[in-house]
Amino acid sequence: MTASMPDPASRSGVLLETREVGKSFGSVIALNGVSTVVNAGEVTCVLGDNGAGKSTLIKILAGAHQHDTGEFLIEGEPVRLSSPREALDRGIATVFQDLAVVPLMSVWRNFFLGSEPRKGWGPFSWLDSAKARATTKKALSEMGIDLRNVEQPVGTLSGGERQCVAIARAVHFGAKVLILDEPTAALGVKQAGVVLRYVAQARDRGLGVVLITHNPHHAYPVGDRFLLLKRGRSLGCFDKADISLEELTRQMAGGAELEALEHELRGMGS
Amino acid sequence: MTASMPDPASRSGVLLETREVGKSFGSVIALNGVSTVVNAGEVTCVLGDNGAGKSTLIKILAGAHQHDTGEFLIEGEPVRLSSPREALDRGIATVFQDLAVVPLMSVWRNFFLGSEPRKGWGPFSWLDSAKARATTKKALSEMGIDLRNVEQPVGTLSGGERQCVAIARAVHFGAKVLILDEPTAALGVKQAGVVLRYVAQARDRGLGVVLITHNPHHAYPVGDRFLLLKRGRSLGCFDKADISLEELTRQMAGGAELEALEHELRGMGS
Amino acid sequence: MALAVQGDDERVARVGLADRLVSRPELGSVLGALAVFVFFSVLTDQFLSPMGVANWLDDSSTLGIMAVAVALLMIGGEFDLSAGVMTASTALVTAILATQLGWNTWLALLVSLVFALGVGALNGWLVMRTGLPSFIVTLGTFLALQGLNLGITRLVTGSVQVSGMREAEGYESAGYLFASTVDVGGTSFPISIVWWVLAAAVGSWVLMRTRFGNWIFAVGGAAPSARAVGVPVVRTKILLFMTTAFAAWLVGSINILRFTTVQANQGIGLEFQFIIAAVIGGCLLTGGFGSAIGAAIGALIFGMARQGIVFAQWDSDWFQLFLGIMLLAAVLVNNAFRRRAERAKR
Amino acid sequence: MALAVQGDDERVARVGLADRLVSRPELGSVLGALAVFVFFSVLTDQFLSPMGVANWLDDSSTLGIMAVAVALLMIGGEFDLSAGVMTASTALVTAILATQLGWNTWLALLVSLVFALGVGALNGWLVMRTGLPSFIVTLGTFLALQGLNLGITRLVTGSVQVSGMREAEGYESAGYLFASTVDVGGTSFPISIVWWVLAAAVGSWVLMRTRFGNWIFAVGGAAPSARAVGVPVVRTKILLFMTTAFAAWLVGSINILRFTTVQANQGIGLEFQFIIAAVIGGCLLTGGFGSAIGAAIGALIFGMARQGIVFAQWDSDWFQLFLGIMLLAAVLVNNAFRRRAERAKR
Amino acid sequence: ACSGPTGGSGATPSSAPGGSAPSGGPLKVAVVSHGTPGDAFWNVVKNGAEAAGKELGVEVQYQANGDPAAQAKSIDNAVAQKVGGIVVSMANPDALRDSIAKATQAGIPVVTINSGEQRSTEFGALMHVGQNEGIAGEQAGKKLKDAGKRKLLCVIHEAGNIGLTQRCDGAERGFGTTQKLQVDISNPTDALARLKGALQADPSIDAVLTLNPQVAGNAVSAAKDTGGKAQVATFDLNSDVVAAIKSGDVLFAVDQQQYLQGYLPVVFLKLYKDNANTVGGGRPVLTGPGFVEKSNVDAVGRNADRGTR
Ligand SMILES: Nc1ncnc2c1ncn2[C@@H]1O[C@H](COP(=O)(O)OP(=O)(O)OP(=O)(O)O)[C@@H](O)[C@H]1O
Ligand SMILES: Nc1ncnc2c1ncn2[C@@H]1O[C@H](COP(=O)(O)OP(=O)(O)OP(=O)(O)O)[C@@H](O)[C@H]1O
Ligand SMILES: [Mg+2]
Ligand SMILES: [Mg+2]
Repeated sequence: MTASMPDPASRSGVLLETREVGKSFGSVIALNGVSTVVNAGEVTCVLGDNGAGKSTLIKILAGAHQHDTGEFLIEGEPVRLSSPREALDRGIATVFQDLAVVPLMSVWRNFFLGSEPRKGWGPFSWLDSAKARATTKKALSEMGIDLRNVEQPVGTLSGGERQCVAIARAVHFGAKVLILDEPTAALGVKQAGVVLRYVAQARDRGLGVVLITHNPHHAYPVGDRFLLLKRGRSLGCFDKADISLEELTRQMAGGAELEALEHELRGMGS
Repeated sequence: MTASMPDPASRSGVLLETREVGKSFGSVIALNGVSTVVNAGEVTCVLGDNGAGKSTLIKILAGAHQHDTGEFLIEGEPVRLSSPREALDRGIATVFQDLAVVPLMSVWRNFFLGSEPRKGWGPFSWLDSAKARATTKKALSEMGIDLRNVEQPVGTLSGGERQCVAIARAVHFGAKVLILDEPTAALGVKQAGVVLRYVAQARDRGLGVVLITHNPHHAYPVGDRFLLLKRGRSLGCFDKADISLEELTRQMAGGAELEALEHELRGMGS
Repeated sequence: MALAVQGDDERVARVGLADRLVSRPELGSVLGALAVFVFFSVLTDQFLSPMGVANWLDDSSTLGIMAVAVALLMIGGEFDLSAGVMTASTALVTAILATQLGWNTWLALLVSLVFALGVGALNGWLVMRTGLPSFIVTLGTFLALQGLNLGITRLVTGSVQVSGMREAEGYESAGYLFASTVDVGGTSFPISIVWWVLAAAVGSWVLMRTRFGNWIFAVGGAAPSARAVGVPVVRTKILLFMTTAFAAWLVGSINILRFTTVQANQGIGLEFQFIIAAVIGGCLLTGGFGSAIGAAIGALIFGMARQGIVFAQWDSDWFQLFLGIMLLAAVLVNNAFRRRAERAKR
Repeated sequence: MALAVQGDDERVARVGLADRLVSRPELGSVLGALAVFVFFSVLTDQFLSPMGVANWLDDSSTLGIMAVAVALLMIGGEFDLSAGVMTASTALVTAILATQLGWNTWLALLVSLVFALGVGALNGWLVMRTGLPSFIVTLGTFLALQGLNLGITRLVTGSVQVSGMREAEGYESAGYLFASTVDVGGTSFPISIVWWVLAAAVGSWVLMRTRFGNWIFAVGGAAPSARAVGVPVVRTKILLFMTTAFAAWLVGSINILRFTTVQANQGIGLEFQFIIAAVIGGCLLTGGFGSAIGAAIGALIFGMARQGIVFAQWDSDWFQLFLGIMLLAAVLVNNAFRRRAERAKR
Repeated sequence: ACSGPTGGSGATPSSAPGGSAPSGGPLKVAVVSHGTPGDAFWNVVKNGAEAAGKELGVEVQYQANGDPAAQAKSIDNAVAQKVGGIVVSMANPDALRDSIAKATQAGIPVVTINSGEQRSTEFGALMHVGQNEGIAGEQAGKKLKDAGKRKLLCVIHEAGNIGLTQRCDGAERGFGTTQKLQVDISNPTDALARLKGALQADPSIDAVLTLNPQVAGNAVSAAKDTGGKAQVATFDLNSDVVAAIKSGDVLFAVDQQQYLQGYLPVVFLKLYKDNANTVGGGRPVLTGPGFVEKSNVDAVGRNADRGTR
């Protein structure tokens, strides 16, 4: 991980922007009129209940889904990504919630899947497996994961190690934007700390980061902007200055409504 | 849902008890030395990170897994449940996290799956489908779910509705103990409220309830006892009196460690 | 109590209505059967004559018995490639016992039934025990049975067929049950048609009206979930394999008593026809969805088409081509129906 | 940076070590091949003679070429039941064009290749487009091709075989490539053995050393994940179907040029042999795991066993039984190996 | 045309043969054989029947299925169609008994071909054309024995096929010790390899009898590759076998003249319908076996490619 800084000009630029983006699956409206921006050198956190549409939103950003309504702009240019490949080619790397690893394949093959380094000419090119292995080992050990063997199938790794492989891959290929869908869910507190530190580091290198999490305690320390989703709609997009950790926690847990319920339950309780 | 109260004698009895229970899958130790009790008329909440072993614990209680070490007692008698069937026969009904519904089957068939009401004699008995349909419709409408058609495949229901089917089934068949694994995860705040009210109601009828959740705001109002798990080990089992909501929240998010991290991140931040 | 949470989920948009009609699994096969029936009725004179009807019903019947059993198995999430050869194996066992060892036909039939159930149980046990796909396990038993059929027949009789059932003791009474004909208006219909209708009826009844039927859907649709709510998954699946074996025994018995002779290479390749009939009848290859009636109708389509082609005097060279195209068309149509149904219901 | 989080997960207990050895997919087949080889070498004299070796290598070769392609497809998560008949279809196209229309052999081969690739692409397109299991789609093309083979052959030649390739223009040069023999120490080995070794080598190289190989594992192991990281899943799978068709064309060309005649019903049933060889070679029926070398060795086991039985002068009636038992044993052993390997690595 | 019930043959208990055929239209004849679709031998039968049909204005419909149950159903189908005549090969006569009875009861004349001549009259068939596979095999065996051969290998190319088994059993009767080998017709490479293997394993084999012309080609290569001691004889012809007979690689080809087994019954049925003629007087009309050898191969060989020999 070379610490080369991108030129300051792009640091403050708007990398991604969605304007009233919406998406339906058949008759299910998963996302409706959501607007947000991802700036270079900033972390945008997306928070919300299960099924709020967080994954759907970032799948649109990552090219895995196409939006039905609204606009999606990359560096000011309206686009419609047709495949994850295209997003990757534009420098947007994603860690999907379901990780997008192939359990039976070895670690290094998973690491480079879809972006394999090659040697040779044209149709007779082959995998530069030595380089791929070395790069994988290096990228993982920089995350503090020291695998005995990068030939090991990913399916034999623990959930946390697997998560780290996916994150290390995204960091490695993420040229401009890094999207992480609940990266800390499968991790213990220590590993979660490492991931958050990574996020901060990527931000400092000038990347735009989108971080999805259920845990306001994870989101608040690193986030610059908080997009709250609920049942496919935006509850608002707050700057860090405008919202406190307590307010964020309450919002996410559906605080106000719960308080009313709590009273009721106490009333009927034993 | 007849409101017949069980006789008071059993109300305060210990229904389930685990003593230093442990369980491994191959070389993964999923659970290690966990002790807790489930009393009649009380709610025991199990809290913990992803992968903490919550589901593993309740699968042991539900007969889906067998414990490797320690003891598991039902009403004081040490047992080893060999199948979910056996647990059901002993009055322990469970809503599994993955719901245990068959998507392609109709609602009423799912509702009674494994405990089908029958008419006729011996091998020539058949499903009492009229009764099954009526019961299903009634049980669901009592939960506030009014399906047009109980012939609808479960796979066509929304996540919340599906959750309600599973819960209604467990409530219907749970004679003594009701176990719920993250029942509110897929639900909006309103439906979550209904489920929590259900939990309270079951408790008031004298059932022992085990409730698993990630959300301390859901757990605290209804819980009488809180078992905290972390990476397969018990962090302790607290009575409601011994722990506050704030403390519970902090414990679950790995509070102390996070605070340290937060400072660090602020230090290196932009 | 009952706080009205109600299904008014604001995230669910319009729901189609007319689409509700297309959700029955057998719909495609019923339409297909009608189409084939009308087509050949119009095209040829003899197709609708009593003897013509008897002819294609006869052809459909044994196929239909097997298709119903295979459909149950398929709904239960498994496969049986050995079902075709099993029809020959059971007939061979019966015939060898009755003609070579001189056993009473009934006794021979009984032993053959025990043999069939044993093979079925073995198939099921291997699949459940090893967790291997049933395709590969039953491919193994398919080959093994094929070898046994040939090897044992040649060993015992020195030829590749066993005949002479007619002379066996008890042939008359057993034949009455399995191989007689019923006269309706001067045309004789083989009794296998009755067995076929019976199989479809019992299959449907078991599937739709009994606890075991509920379990079949459950183990095929989501075996771990079924286990979690107390369904005996292993027992259910093994019983399904045994049901298929039982049907193969029934068909084998019908064949041996009707034709009084059996060849060692009979039945090979029929397993695909069973699977095709079940799939045309709306069964999902991946399990958890389908109908016994649909499979019986799938067999009817098969029988009508096969005999209709002869009535229409088409060149039999092209039969397989026609079959392949019919299969592809049927699954595509069924698939389109199911997708529409699913889309409508989301 | 690098805070040492390290793999010291306190939840992971002891990890087996010797078990690491058993994780290669082809291990089972290598051991099996050794066993069969030693067994027949000891049992019969001719098995190890130069001519004997040429004999079983010859038998393994065409099967092996197909097994490698089918293994790639199977690793990619799909199935091709039409692969067997395709070997006949391609030979028939070549033969009809060359003998009936008098085309140059090379041109006929080219058109036949285009035909094969077209059928392969159609298979793949149908599977990907409809989302149906490839079992049912390729069963349809299997039947359709079988019908076409017979129908067209009879239509064009009036007989069920096409012969006379030897007289076709360009036969000599094409035969040199596909059907010549190579003399090694006085024994002539057919060139198809070279093609087989080549197929295994290229298959292995593609699988292990190229980007496309990486994609094959990925689409078979977890297609949605593969798509998510930018692998062109549809293209990869269609290419795999076309690879199988290409191999079928190669085998068809070898056969037609070597035997100069082809029967319309050739190739039927061979698809199972390909699948069996691939499975013996360690391929997972459910995709994502396996090896090309393993499949080639699976074919070798097949060929050695088949010829060994002839050398040992066993009664060939029992061959199928032997095959079925061998298949069951092989998958059980492979399965046990894999389970141990997995347990060890958890 | 006369359609009087003259009952020239005592074998048929039939009423009016012509009368049961659909009035007006041309005679319809159904041919039901036990060959698998795509079988080389039966293809020639089919061609014979179709040629006769074309020449005589008879509608010929050919069905083939190796499964006797399916064969029985094909006969039933023909009866339901009220065809004017049925031609059937009885490799497994018992299985067809009831269906043939149904046909004769309906007044449809039945001609049996190829196999099952012993049961032909018993079942009420009009006549039998051709001859038992067993006899053909026996004569081939005798001929090889006369050629001074010691040990014979008989090659079955379809496992469990009844006709092929009968031929090999016949050859054993005619020749003496005969070894049987099973090969897979759908895989020529395997067939060749197994033939080689068998010849290598038992060098005392000096004669090979194949039952299919393509397998004959394989046997010739196998014999050459293993030292050329064994000589090949075969059933049926194709152009390769014709060439091999000319060059002496194949000793002879058994020629059952199965073209006639397709052609003649159609002619006979036409004659029977139009003129109430019967042929053979209750005894089979033999179509062979002839032998195609070096001496007559030129005359016969030309026709093999047309699918008529
Ligand atoms: N491919 C799909 N087809 C149909 N519905 C879908 C699909 N993907 C998502 N949905 C629906 O869209 C809604 C939003 O899903 P999404 O995965 O975006 O939620 P989420 O916020 O990521 O939830 P979680 O916190 O559980 O990951 C849900 O109701 C889900 O059922
Ligand atoms: N069948 C199994 N085989 C192997 N490992 C398993 C199995 N089931 C669970 N585990 C492992 O045991 C550990 C505990 O899993 P468990 O499902 O109990 O966690 P949980 O607390 O329910 O997590 P979550 O909040 O995500 O539901 C995990 O590391 C998991 O990978
Ligand atoms: Mg999500
Ligand atoms: Mg859990």
